[in-house]
Amino acid sequence: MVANINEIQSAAAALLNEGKVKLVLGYRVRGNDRVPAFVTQADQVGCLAYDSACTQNLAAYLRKGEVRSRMPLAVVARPEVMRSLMLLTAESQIAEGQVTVLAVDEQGFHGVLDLAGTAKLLNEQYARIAPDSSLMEQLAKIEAMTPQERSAFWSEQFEPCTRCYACRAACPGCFCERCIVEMNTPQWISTAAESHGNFAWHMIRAFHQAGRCVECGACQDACPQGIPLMLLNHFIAREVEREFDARNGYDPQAEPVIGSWKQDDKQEYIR
Amino acid sequence: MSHTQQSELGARIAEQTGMNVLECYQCGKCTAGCPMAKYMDLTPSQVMRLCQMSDEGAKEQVLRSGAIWTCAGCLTCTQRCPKQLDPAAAMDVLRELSNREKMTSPQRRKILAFHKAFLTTVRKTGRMSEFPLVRRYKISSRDFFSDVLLAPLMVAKGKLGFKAHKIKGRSQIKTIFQTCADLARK
Amino acid sequence: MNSIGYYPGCSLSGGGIELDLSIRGLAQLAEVELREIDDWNCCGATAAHNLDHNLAIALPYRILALAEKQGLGEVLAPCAACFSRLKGTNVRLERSGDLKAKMQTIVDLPYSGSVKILSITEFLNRLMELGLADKLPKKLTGLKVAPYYGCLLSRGEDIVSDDAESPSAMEAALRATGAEVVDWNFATECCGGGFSMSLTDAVLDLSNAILADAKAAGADCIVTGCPMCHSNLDMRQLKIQSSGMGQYDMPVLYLSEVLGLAAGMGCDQLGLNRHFIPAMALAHRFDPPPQAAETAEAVSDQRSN
Amino acid sequence: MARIGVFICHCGENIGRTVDCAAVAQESAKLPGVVVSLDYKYMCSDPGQQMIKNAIAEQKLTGVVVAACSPRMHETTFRRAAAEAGLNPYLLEMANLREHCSWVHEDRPIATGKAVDLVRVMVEKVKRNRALYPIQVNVEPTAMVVGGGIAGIQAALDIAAGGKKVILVEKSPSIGGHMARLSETFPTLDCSQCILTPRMVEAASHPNITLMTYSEVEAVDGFIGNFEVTIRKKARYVDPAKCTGCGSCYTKCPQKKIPSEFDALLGKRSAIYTPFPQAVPNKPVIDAEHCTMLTKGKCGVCKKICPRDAINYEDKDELVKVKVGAIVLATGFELWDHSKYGEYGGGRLVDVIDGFQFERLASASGPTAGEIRRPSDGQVPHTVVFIQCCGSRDEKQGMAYCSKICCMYTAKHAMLYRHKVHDGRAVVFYMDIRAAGKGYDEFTRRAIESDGAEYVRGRVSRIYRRADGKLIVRGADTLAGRPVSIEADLVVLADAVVPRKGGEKLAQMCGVGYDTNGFYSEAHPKLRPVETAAAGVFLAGACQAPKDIPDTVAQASACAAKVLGLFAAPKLEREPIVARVNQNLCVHCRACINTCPYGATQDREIKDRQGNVVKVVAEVNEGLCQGCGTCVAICRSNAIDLDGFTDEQIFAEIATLE
Amino acid sequence: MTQATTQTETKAEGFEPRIVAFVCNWCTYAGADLAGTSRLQYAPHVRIVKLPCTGRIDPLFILKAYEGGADAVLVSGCHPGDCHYTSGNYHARRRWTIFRRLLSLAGVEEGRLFFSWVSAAEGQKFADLINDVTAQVKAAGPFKHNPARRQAW
Repeated sequence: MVANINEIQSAAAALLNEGKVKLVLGYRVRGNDRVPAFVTQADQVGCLAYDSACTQNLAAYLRKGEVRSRMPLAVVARPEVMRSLMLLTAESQIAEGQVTVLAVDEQGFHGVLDLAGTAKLLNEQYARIAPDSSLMEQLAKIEAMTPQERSAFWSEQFEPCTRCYACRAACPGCFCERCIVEMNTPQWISTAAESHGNFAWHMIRAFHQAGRCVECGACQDACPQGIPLMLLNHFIAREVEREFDARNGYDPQAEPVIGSWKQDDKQEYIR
Repeated sequence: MSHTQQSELGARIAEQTGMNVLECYQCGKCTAGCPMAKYMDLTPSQVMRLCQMSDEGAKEQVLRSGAIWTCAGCLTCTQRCPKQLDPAAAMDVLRELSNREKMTSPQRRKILAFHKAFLTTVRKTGRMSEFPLVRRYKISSRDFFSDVLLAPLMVAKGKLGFKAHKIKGRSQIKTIFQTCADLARK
Repeated sequence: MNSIGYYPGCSLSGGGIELDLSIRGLAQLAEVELREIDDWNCCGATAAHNLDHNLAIALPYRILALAEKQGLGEVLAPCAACFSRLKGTNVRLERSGDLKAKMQTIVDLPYSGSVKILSITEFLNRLMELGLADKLPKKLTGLKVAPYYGCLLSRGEDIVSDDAESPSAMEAALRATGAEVVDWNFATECCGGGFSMSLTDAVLDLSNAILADAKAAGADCIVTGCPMCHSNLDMRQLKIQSSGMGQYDMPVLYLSEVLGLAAGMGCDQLGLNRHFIPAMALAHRFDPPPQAAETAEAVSDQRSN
Repeated sequence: MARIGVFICHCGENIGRTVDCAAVAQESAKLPGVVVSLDYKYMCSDPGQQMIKNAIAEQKLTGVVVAACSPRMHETTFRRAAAEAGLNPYLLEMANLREHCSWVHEDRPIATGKAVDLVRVMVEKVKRNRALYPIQVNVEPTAMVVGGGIAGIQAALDIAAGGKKVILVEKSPSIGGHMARLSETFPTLDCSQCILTPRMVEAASHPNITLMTYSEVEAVDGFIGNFEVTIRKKARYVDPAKCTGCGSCYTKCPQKKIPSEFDALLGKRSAIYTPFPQAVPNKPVIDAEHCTMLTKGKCGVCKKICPRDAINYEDKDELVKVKVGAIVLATGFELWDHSKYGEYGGGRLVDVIDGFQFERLASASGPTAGEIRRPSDGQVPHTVVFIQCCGSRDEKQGMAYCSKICCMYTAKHAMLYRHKVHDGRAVVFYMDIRAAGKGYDEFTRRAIESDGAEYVRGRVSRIYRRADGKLIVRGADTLAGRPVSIEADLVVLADAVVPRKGGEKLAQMCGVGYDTNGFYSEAHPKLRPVETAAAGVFLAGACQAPKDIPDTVAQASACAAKVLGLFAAPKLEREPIVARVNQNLCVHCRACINTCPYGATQDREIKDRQGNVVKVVAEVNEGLCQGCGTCVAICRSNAIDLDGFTDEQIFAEIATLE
Repeated sequence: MTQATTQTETKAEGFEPRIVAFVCNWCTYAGADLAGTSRLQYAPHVRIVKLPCTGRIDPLFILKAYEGGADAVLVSGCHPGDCHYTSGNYHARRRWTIFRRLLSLAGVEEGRLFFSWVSAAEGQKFADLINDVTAQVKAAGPFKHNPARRQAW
């Protein structure tokens, strides 16, 4: 538990008391789990908790009608969640004034911020979040494989996928009204949990994260089958940064990476 | 480049430097800026022009010219060429060829003699030392009397090394010279 | 102690000896060790690339390979011609793997391309950063200098990082000495380079024009970084003057000599006594020689008597 | 149930030679949904078309595939035929058996097999085609012309003469453009102002023309026939309605040392000023940057002196919205900044000037009253060197193109100089003399033969100022094969013609493309030289490429003809290949809005009955949409689809290829 | 494949690849037309799907083609700066840059996905491109490790 949990609680209580927000979205402890807490009354803030086990990305709740109807609201947000909020702002899903941030990280509570303040904090304090080194190692290993080996590796990884879409549900970026996997005229992606449908689903899910994924890890945490989704996410984020010098979730006014262009974008592979 | 038909000289320049002499549009900026142009029998732009032509006469005229030897390699032409060509590098190619084909202009024999004296000194000792270089140059150019008064002064200033400094890896240097000579003959 | 690799090149043990002396002096002052490349050879200068394009790369290749073997990450090549040949070789090797393979067979030494070549100006600016700037007690106030870059310290886009038409690599260091940099037109004009012996008349013409412009701009001396330019402007100035082309008595100093003066190094240590056009008088404006001081004292003594 | 007809054309022997058309027809007949499959010698001929029409009527076809030549060739023909037979033309597709099959393959069985594939794909596509109807668009019969130089003036006058309204937008305080600054014009040496000012006055007084000077285009929305343009009218601080142009204010203004833009910085102007005496409108503006009243609150002389109380220091920029049906871009050019040329002094030598500066020196109304005097010391120069191709045709400076006008105006400059300074020496460095035009070559020859300009064929490598003040120009005479060095008193650089700075922004607003040099792109270099890729936006003058006055005027008049043609009909018809948003699926992430090159995807508020916004979604403006489909592919929700190329159609095509 | 093609396949020796090409209407389709009018001969294995612009190409189209068993996919449009719609190809290029890297990571081997700019004037380039792509795919053989391929059951 972070040292200054009381500060989070009192900040939340103040926001609710002053009527600045109608809802505080945070975490609470349930047994060994950390689950979302929806606090609407100042006297309930005592349940709010925060520690490193709070991995769920609460920004994902911002698309839910019952949550949206309680705006303005406050969210307990670690840096990745803040980045999600930046993305959601850039994609016009939330606007300044609707969401207040209770900023936290491993060190503790860092105050109450509006979205502009959050952007500033992110760029000043968390401009470089080092990717997990084990992810980079694994990627390097995969990239060193032959195409056949890579194909086999991924078919093994995707094979257990039951298409439960928990990954989608956990992701704040997956805010489509209806996911394309559910389209049937025409059917974009086979919904049967077998190899080609799974392959297409995971490719398109990863591709739809290009220029957007903040690497919070919620999708992978949510996956009951332990599919290493973060490998794909990190790979895409790395490529986007390499190719387009763009890093996701730092600029609330960012143009979409896929959806903008530069004349001198690289094209050495196009003949 | 595959579609361009190059003259023999143009092709040689392209091979060694990657430059396409046909891109030269004869603006003359190289000539305009060349500090040595007034000592040349062909201007730098004329040299470039002749390299574009595929007749034997053009090649002869270039390789027998004094101009290619008069180039000091100062790179002013290359620096300012609006077509971003490298005439200075072309000159290197042409000099090498002129020497190899024994076409060097008699008017510029002294320059060639100097270069040869220089390389001979390096080939034998690994380094250049003024006295052996000057001695070799004077003999081969038969230019005995110029600057004779300068030598004692240089000695006095400690600027004329009499003794050649011989490096340990002289055999390596000889091999390098030999291999390069073999490559050139091919 | 910092250390930098050192490739003196042939002319620094002969005609360009002042450059060697002053560089070593400054390096010592800035507490930078110069590690000379063992058994280095001539870079081929202008002669090699005139006659054999393979040789023109192979000779510098051996030097680079030796430096790499010796573990030298950066190597100073004070002579502008050596610098140009060595760095040019690096550039071309980097561009073409085929060339690298070819050179490896010719020279029979491996070279990965790790050695970085520093020019005289880059090196001296580095020394300034490493503390030399704080060790220049003498202010050369009133000294008007014409920085002369010539060809090989201004041109060659892959090699020189300065502005080719108005280079400025020497200016900061010169200003730090308190000298005044004059605005003149011939900072990048060619002096005739290696034609000193083989096309002397042209060299006299070209060098004369440079000297004339420096004089017209009010310079007290020309400052250069290249031994070839130095010998043309200094040694050949005698002939220029004796043949009546112009009368200049224009000392030609290496940048390292100017810095050495400001650092308070002695004329002999800098090699200023070795110039053809006397440079000592100029030096003595800022560093009166002992006997001159004595004479002055003697004079005043006499008066008092 | 689909009822598809397939019609295989032999195209004489063109298809028939390598494709067994009868076999293709037989195979096609077996395809599900195909009710008639015929082959014929020439499908595009009258009997061929009749065959299709009959089949449509008799077989009650719901879709047609014509397997013939490229759709670029005859799609319109066959679609018209289908329409005549009562079938929606967009229910007809073509399979390209000629260009993509019979002409590129020799092996008959292989070509036949491929032909069957091509037909199959199109049959599956056409089954999913929907009837589409041309889009009708209203046309607002007013044109906006951007740029008040000779191009804009001419276009505006011609459109106005055709009876349509024009709004002429000019960013500086007066119309007239560069032409008003010229001394005389080649090849006739007419006085530029003498021929231009009557046109300026006519433009100002024409009842169909609204002048908006000191104004800039801020935003362009809408589409052909229906543009909505936001124009920023910059604060003039002088009420034009009250001002009579008496000039008391600028004669009394104490700030008199401001370099005059009109005089290419060689002359001076006051802080309240008209750019030149014949300015239209002839009403001053205050330059807010230099007016001490506006910067420091001190002065107020002009307000005190103005007899009409026209001065208003509180004036603010004003945004005006106008509706126009067509836009003419006539933003012109400027000269390249030669300070990038280190070897020509890097902009530090004051006696190295550009062409406009020379024009002002030569102009009777210029800062020297038409006497050629050099900027540094006001002396008459005895040797003037003119250098052509300064920046032009110089790939190192990033401009490979010829600026087209420099050969002529340099000859004119040399001539004017020699006329004014009889004992002066004019030396012209040139690479080629490009004098293609009526009377042009004669003109340059005259400069050489009668007026004694010394033409030297070669570029200049370096210019420097010697201690005695002479400019040393080192050039080459490539015809004589020698370097030359000229001691000059004045050097005139014919700097490259480059597009106006910031022109890209205007182009992007209008959806107009531009080349790597920044010149606006015409729709087709030969056949559509005044149109652009954006329908309803036209180009006049040097914004498209360097041009002289006659070419500019001709292109401006051509623009007027295009605009008048567009305005001739009250409504426009457009191809109905446009994107559509499924508003139920759209989550308004705005990716499509960011992506659309035409600004056709826009925000749309969905309101409930009480008028409360319940949802914001994207919407496609079908007037603007050109049908590229980029938004469709960008949409993660697949909430957008493209008529004529729907996902369903394309998936069917791909699936057919399995 | 139809009977006609099946027959030719059995007749032809060895492997006849299936290649799906997504091309834009204004440049590459027109370039293919020019190859035709110029009577340039090229390999017959490529099947073109015409789109208004490369900007219309959803990455899923490429996946769909692989799902259907294509041995390779070719995507081609207008050169940068030449897009009929001014910037559709630039948008497309960004998508491809990432998507091809993703496919590569997932095991789609080099030589199964080709990108090209072919203008309306480049008939020869189109023919050369088709021949070259076909030759490469033929040399590589059937796309056995196609991770997207629909199973036959």
